[in-house]
Amino acid sequence: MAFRMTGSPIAPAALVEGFGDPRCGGLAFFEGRVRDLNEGRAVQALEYEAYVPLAEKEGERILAEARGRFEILRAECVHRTGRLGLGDVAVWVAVAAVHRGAAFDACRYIIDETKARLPIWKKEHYAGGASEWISCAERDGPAAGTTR
Amino acid sequence: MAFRMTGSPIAPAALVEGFGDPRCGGLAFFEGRVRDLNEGRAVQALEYEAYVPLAEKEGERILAEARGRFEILRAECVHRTGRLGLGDVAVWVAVAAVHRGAAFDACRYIIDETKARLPIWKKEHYAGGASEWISCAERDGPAAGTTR
Amino acid sequence: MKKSLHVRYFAVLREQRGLGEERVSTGAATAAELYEELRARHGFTLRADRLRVAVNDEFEPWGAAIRDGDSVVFIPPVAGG
Amino acid sequence: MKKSLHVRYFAVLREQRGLGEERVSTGAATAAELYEELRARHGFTLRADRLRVAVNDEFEPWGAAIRDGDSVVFIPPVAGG
Repeated sequence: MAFRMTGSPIAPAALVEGFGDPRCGGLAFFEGRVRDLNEGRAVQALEYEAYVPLAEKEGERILAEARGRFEILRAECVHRTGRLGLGDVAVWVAVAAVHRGAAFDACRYIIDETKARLPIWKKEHYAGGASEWISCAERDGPAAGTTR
Repeated sequence: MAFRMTGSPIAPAALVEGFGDPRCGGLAFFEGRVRDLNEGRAVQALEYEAYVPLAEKEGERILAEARGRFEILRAECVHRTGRLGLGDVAVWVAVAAVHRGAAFDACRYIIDETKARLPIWKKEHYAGGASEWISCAERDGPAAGTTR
Repeated sequence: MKKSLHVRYFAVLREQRGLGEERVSTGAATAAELYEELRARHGFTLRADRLRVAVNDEFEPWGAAIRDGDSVVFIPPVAGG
Repeated sequence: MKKSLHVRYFAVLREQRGLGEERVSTGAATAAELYEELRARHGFTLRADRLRVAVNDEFEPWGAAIRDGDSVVFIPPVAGG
């Protein structure tokens, strides 16, 4: 499967090594990593919880859409579940195309749709022990899932 | 230096391994590889000839422009010279940013400008022994550098 | 005629329910009715219009009929970032 | 008063000249004049408007004055793809 969820660390170097196609001239990659600050708060770790069967179906649909919309040869995406530390890779996307424009466009499409549509939830753990579910809910009104 | 020309093989896996920043959440990478066909002709190998001192200056200028135009934390680019075979990496670009939009935009800016502005020339070697300098000249009129 | 459903909870809903899945016996005809029933029972803070629903691992409209043996998941807003 | 210049050739120009660099003694005042002189001498097929020029490893306009000891490079169109 070109899309997969994994509970093990994502190692982009190894994935890059195995990705390609003799017909391709342009490859675009994206890595989403856990960063040290989010909206001004010091993040220490992060937890991804996923509804795996639906996330994998929806992930495959997104890759199929990308192959339909852009002139690309291959597309892959891997998304983490579980607890991640600073700098850990949360999501990795790779696209191979004959020409670079399509590779960039498809790579961005895949990561944008993945973030918007996949049933995957992120809980941030802050310095001091607080934690919070990051979601649209937090931006719109009372923090539905806040636990401090 | 963040931009460099090299006569040795580019190994993206090792480069990806060493690239990042604790503040970054989004990393975009681009690889340009030698592909098997160009404008319908079977390519067997490719030669990059560069005016290295000026290519390196201009490359650093492009990276500085990208850092000025986009909200990014780091940018690197490596470009090959010499003879390359099918699938070999000709150019590698990496950008780290807090948010992915800036990482994609800067990565694309860097590769587009690199291809348009750097004094680097490409000679394709085809099945059957013919070879040709690939340049605007070929597209506009008589093939200035064709040798068959 | 009560149906027996398999309900899974994720993220905020899992924490508010205090468990990840359960068997639910219900008379609800649609996914929407089921959520309102469970929301009243467990005090979920999210309103249905903030959620999506999946039945048997596929997204479905809230008005989708639910049948005996179905697996139902209510999907809180995702991070999106 | 002749100047002595260091001229390097790349790609098509290198192949048409048959060498990668040479010392050139010239009365040309500008980069443009120098190129026309060399083009006539060596039969370069590219017209100046297809090229750019660098003097001492910096891009310069074709009207740039050239001085004794300068290093000059004529830059054929790049692949761009």
